Amino acid sequence: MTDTLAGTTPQFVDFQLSETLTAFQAGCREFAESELAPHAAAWERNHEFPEEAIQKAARLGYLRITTPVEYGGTALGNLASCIMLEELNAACPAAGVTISVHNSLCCSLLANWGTEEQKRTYFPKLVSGEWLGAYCLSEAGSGSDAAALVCRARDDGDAWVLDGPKLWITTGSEAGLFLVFARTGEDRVKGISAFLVERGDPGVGIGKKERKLGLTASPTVEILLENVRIPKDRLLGEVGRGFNVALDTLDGGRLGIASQALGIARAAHDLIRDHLRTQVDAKGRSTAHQSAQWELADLAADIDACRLLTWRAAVLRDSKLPCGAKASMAKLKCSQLANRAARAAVSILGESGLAGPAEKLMRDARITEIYEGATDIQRLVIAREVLGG
Amino acid sequence: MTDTLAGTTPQFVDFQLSETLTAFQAGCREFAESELAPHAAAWERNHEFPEEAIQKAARLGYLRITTPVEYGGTALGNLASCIMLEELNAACPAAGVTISVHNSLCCSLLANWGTEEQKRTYFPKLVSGEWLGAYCLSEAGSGSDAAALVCRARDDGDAWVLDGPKLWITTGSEAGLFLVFARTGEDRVKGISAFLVERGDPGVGIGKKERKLGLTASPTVEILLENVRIPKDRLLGEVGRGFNVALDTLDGGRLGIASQALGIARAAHDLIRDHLRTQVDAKGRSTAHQSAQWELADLAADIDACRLLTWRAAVLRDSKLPCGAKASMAKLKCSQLANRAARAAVSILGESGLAGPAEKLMRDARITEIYEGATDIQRLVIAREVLGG
Amino acid sequence: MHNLTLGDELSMVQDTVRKLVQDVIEPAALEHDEHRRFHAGAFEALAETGLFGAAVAEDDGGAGLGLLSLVVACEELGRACGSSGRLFATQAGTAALSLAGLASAAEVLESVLTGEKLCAFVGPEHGVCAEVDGSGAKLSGFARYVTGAAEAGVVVVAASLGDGPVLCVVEPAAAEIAPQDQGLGFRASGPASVTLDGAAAQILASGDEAHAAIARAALATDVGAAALAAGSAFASVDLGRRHAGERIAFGKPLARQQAVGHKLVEGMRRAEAARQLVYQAARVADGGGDAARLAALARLTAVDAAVHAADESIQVHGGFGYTVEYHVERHYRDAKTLEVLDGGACAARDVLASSLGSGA
Amino acid sequence: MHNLTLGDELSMVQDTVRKLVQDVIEPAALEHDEHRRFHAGAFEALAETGLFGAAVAEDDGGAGLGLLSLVVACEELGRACGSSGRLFATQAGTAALSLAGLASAAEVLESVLTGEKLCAFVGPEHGVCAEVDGSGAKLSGFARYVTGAAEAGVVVVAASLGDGPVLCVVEPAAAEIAPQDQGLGFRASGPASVTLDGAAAQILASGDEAHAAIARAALATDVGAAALAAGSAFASVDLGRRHAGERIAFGKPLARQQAVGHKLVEGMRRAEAARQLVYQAARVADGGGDAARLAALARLTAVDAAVHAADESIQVHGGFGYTVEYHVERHYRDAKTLEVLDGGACAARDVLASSLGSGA
Repeated sequence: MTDTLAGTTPQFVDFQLSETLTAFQAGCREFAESELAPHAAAWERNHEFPEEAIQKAARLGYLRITTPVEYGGTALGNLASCIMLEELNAACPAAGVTISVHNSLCCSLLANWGTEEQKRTYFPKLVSGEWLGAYCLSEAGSGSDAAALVCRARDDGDAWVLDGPKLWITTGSEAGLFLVFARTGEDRVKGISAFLVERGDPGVGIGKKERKLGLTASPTVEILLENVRIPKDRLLGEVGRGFNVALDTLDGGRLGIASQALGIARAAHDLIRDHLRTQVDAKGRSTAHQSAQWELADLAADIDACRLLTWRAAVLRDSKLPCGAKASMAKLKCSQLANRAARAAVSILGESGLAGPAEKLMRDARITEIYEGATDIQRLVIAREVLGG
Repeated sequence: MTDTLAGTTPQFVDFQLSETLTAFQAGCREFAESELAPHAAAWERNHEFPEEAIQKAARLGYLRITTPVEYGGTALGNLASCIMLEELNAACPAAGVTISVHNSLCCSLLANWGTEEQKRTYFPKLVSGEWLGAYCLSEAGSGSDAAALVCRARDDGDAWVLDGPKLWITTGSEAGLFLVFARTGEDRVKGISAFLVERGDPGVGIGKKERKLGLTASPTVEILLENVRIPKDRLLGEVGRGFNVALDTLDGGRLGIASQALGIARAAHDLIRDHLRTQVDAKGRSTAHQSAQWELADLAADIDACRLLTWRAAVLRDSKLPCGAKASMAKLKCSQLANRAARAAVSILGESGLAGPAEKLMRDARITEIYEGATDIQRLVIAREVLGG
Repeated sequence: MHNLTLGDELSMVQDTVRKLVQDVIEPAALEHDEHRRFHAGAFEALAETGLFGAAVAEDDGGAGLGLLSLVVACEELGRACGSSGRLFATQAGTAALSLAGLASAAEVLESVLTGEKLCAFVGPEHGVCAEVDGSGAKLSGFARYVTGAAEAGVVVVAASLGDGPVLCVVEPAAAEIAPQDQGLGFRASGPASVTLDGAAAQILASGDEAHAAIARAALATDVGAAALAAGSAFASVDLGRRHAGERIAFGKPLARQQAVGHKLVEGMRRAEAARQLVYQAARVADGGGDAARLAALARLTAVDAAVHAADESIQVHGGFGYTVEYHVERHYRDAKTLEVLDGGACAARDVLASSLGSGA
Repeated sequence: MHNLTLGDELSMVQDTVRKLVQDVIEPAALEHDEHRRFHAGAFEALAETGLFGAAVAEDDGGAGLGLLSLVVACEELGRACGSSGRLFATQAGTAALSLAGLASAAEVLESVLTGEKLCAFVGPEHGVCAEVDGSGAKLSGFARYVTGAAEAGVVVVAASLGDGPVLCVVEPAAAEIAPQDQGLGFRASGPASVTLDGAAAQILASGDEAHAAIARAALATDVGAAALAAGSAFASVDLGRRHAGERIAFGKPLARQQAVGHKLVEGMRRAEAARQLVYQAARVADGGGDAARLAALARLTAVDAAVHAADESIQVHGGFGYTVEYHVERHYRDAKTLEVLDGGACAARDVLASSLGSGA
């Protein structure tokens, strides 16, 4: 599992995963079914972060999948990451998003933009799971329109001083390292820079915790930055390049959420399938409603189609080919599918779907159309590519 | 182009077509754009069968793609066939369905079930395009429920005598060879046998021609069989195995229509794209409605997803792996998409879409959800596979 | 059930149209559509009933039965023949109601109400421009797929003159009218493109009066289209239900397949929703209220319902549905055409979005 | 606009509920829902208004305002708080109307109309079986997610006795009632499972009388649910519109993005269609007609509208929509719950499909 899959041997030949990836997939599924699935409902009910499970995931290498081998990572690449995230999210989307953010938003940015010293400092903590990563871009006034952010970073000689709250920070209350985007100039885009902020830096605080429809075991919090004074070498990339740093996460983040959505859709499909399998007559013939069977068939087809879309974008990214619009296609279709599938599960399971795994899937699924670029943003990306504008 | 692609070297590696197939695709597109697209509207308006274009297609080898090399075919396989059919159908669905029926319903059955003598007799005529093939299964009382057919084949010593009309026969009025399914016994399924009937056999007549919503350049006719006396060696396969013969066409036929639908969807997408590209302001920025751009983005994503579904099933079939449910997924999703895309083109092109290529696409697309197994039949196949029933 | 709420006069309208549909319109609908031949017989028969004036106030020479009468008639026509229905909706709705009440339009109105002249209407969405020319105007612009234009005896045009609207009337001879006989739907309604290249026109109304006349036309157009589409949706469901009840597959009637039943129920649900919306729009308008928003919602709902119901009914029919003899393919084409005409659904949504907040 | 068709009495009902919503229900809706706490204050306040008897005939101790009054009240409640609305619809609709007119139910009815007792209703879809036991009956069966059951003072059960229906009343103590506090929606309505294991019951009606009572309950249930859902759909659109008008992204209010406007228009279109259907169902029923089909169509339409409008409103809200403070996530959960309760949408479609042909 420590060999680098990306860009060397084919990962996907004639619609079959390579043997290595097939084995990796089985391992992820086993972990998800034994360590996540049995507890996910309780974590959700108690709004409890699955810390121990995340540590177990770290020991299996799931927190180092996008990190280069020289910094302790496995560098398995994007396809492997998508495979892993589908499995984890089918069992527990809260754990899934924690790991996705850690890998695709935090570790991959450090790998791509960090200095050698920054990498030597932070990767050991990140790959081991000692520290989790968080990504602090959004603010109260800037969601889809990320460049509208107002959090300030003031150059104070030997230090940067960061000031202004960040909103909707996934894993914010549990993270050790924060990638913070702040304004170092007035230009809407070129006035943004990226910084590495530690949980222990004076002035860093945890603000309001969001009360959410779902994903309640994944804390989403406000990160308060009140005159946080950090050394100059905590700048990630160059001054004014923060927006480029942020853009660099887009494809990976979208593939992560596409895979999360795929996991949720598959879990909903499996719930429906298992429910309908119990409906048989004395001769073993299915007595399931045709309408429910048709819905199941539609979902099965869509899940396969969405998985192929997702894996295609991941393989392109592994091959260092442009994949922006294709990652958006995956995110767009998977997130819509997750919601449809989860709603269908509630409908088909009926009153027993109102209090059980189906309704949790429905609540968890809803965020996949919102974060990492809302649905209309994905459409914008795709339309631009198609229209060549 | 005479080498057999299927089952030897990989056709699809890391989401890229092999070089051979990429070149083949380009050739098909060139033919479609130069020989079909410029005439398709006129053929449609005049209800004129594109005979000359089909003959040109034959000269390029498009009528021998599923036929084994030893009988003059190119045996390029299912993936190549799907690629070809997408291109042809994007330009002219009437020509596309003619070629799809010829290859996947007629030639492939002869290859799989014919005797050596039957193959030596008919393939020379079929691969050259001298004779086109037609497939005579449906009757007035049997559509989706094919086993309900009543056309009779009576054993009359040295001959079979076929009696009873066949309905909805694609290319029926233009074909030289008919694969006819007729009843040789009372058993609903085991009482059916398959026969090779020639256009010139006494008693074979062309009945009513259907007046259709679309695909008017592809004649759909009734084939009258009135005491058609044929030699005993015209039986295809064994007596009572006719339903198995018919089932053998399912996957190939469905992939053919999936590819047809994909071609129609792509044509609709391209119409919308080209229409929106004309809508720019003085600075070259798109002024196209957001709603139209979003629709275009959704279609682009769905077309890619549907193509991957279709190609996956084709590759499985080329590898002789079971692909029934996966071919159904492709047929189900592609045919729905073709209709959605064509309707969207009419909506977005507005009043100029009411009389032009958009409205033709909408009319042509509608049949793809009906023939080669209606949408609900595809769902049935998929649901059975998922439920394991 | 619906008749509970129809009074005697509207019931008479309904009976009259039903009889006409049965005797004259439905038997010839398929043939005219297939051969893209103008359904003159339907227009003449409709003229004879006097219903072109049903919705027009008595003071203006009509029967004063309000928009509800247009809804009742159009729903029945929409069940049987979109082309005749669209011609009727244009003549008795759009044209008649835009002209009614305009002093200078009395003569044109009379020829419309009697059916002496078939009136084509070029709506404001086509952006025709007017210039003053002596006591009249010159019109310039281009409109596609104008209902009845190929057979029109008179053309009414909603144009703009500077910043303001004007309603004009043009002799067909002054315009360049090119029949569009290769179109998707309403093939028996004489659709044609209308090119106005400085065509001489009479101004019937300008300023506020034109604004009001064009608003009346828009309302009547939406209400008529919604009622036609609702009727078409019900017809598609009925055709599908009949077929599904008779056709045997896998040993039982198709109707007993749950998926088939649910398709028909969904069609009926949408059709019924559309019907209730268009009736409410007409009731509100007839009561003096502003019904533009409800009429636009009704039209969107009804057209979606009609396209959806025809699409599903084709599917229920299987291969039969793809052939002309089973009528549903015609409903499919006509319904989709109605989505595009008169500016189209997207523009309607834009207008509704800009006025969000005024409703509910 | 809609008030045009409401008379004085119904307007009073609307005003009363609006005031209550504003003063008591809406301010506490979020908190009760979030903590899954029964909204007792809402129930008591509703009881005080006397509206539990609004739809009941005067002879039976009600106000005689018909199902329209239920529609008016439920639409208002549905805008603000699904849990209170569902409690109201059960008490004033399902329970009160099933009991009204049954001689042996007078006492129970009075406790329902005054609100002295909260009434839970176990519908026929749960398949509870009755056995005669002396002058009463014993009931056996199981029902999930019964509205108000956790707080019920009385439980009315539609059961079957042999081949026929019976309507029974059970003391809560005779049943095993387990609060379901981990469910999707209506979290402040006291949902609970009800296990009847030979529970002693009083028979209120049997035979034709029970059949009629259960049909009244079903009609009221559908009409109440449809009105709640229509109200919820309008609320989701309103919340989305407000947010889109205020939230700036890419330099302009979200509302000026065409896609956002169209989402809201589509929500409004569906909500309006649902409203017209449910009003028509109530009007037909109040006029003595058979409104079961229209009510079922109204419910399907309204519930779809509510789920859709909430879903799109969440999307318009972006990340805010995923948090409880913006209310739309609650509408999303409550609306979906309404789709599943009372037998569910699939069963409703089955019933409509089997009766295709009786309508239209």
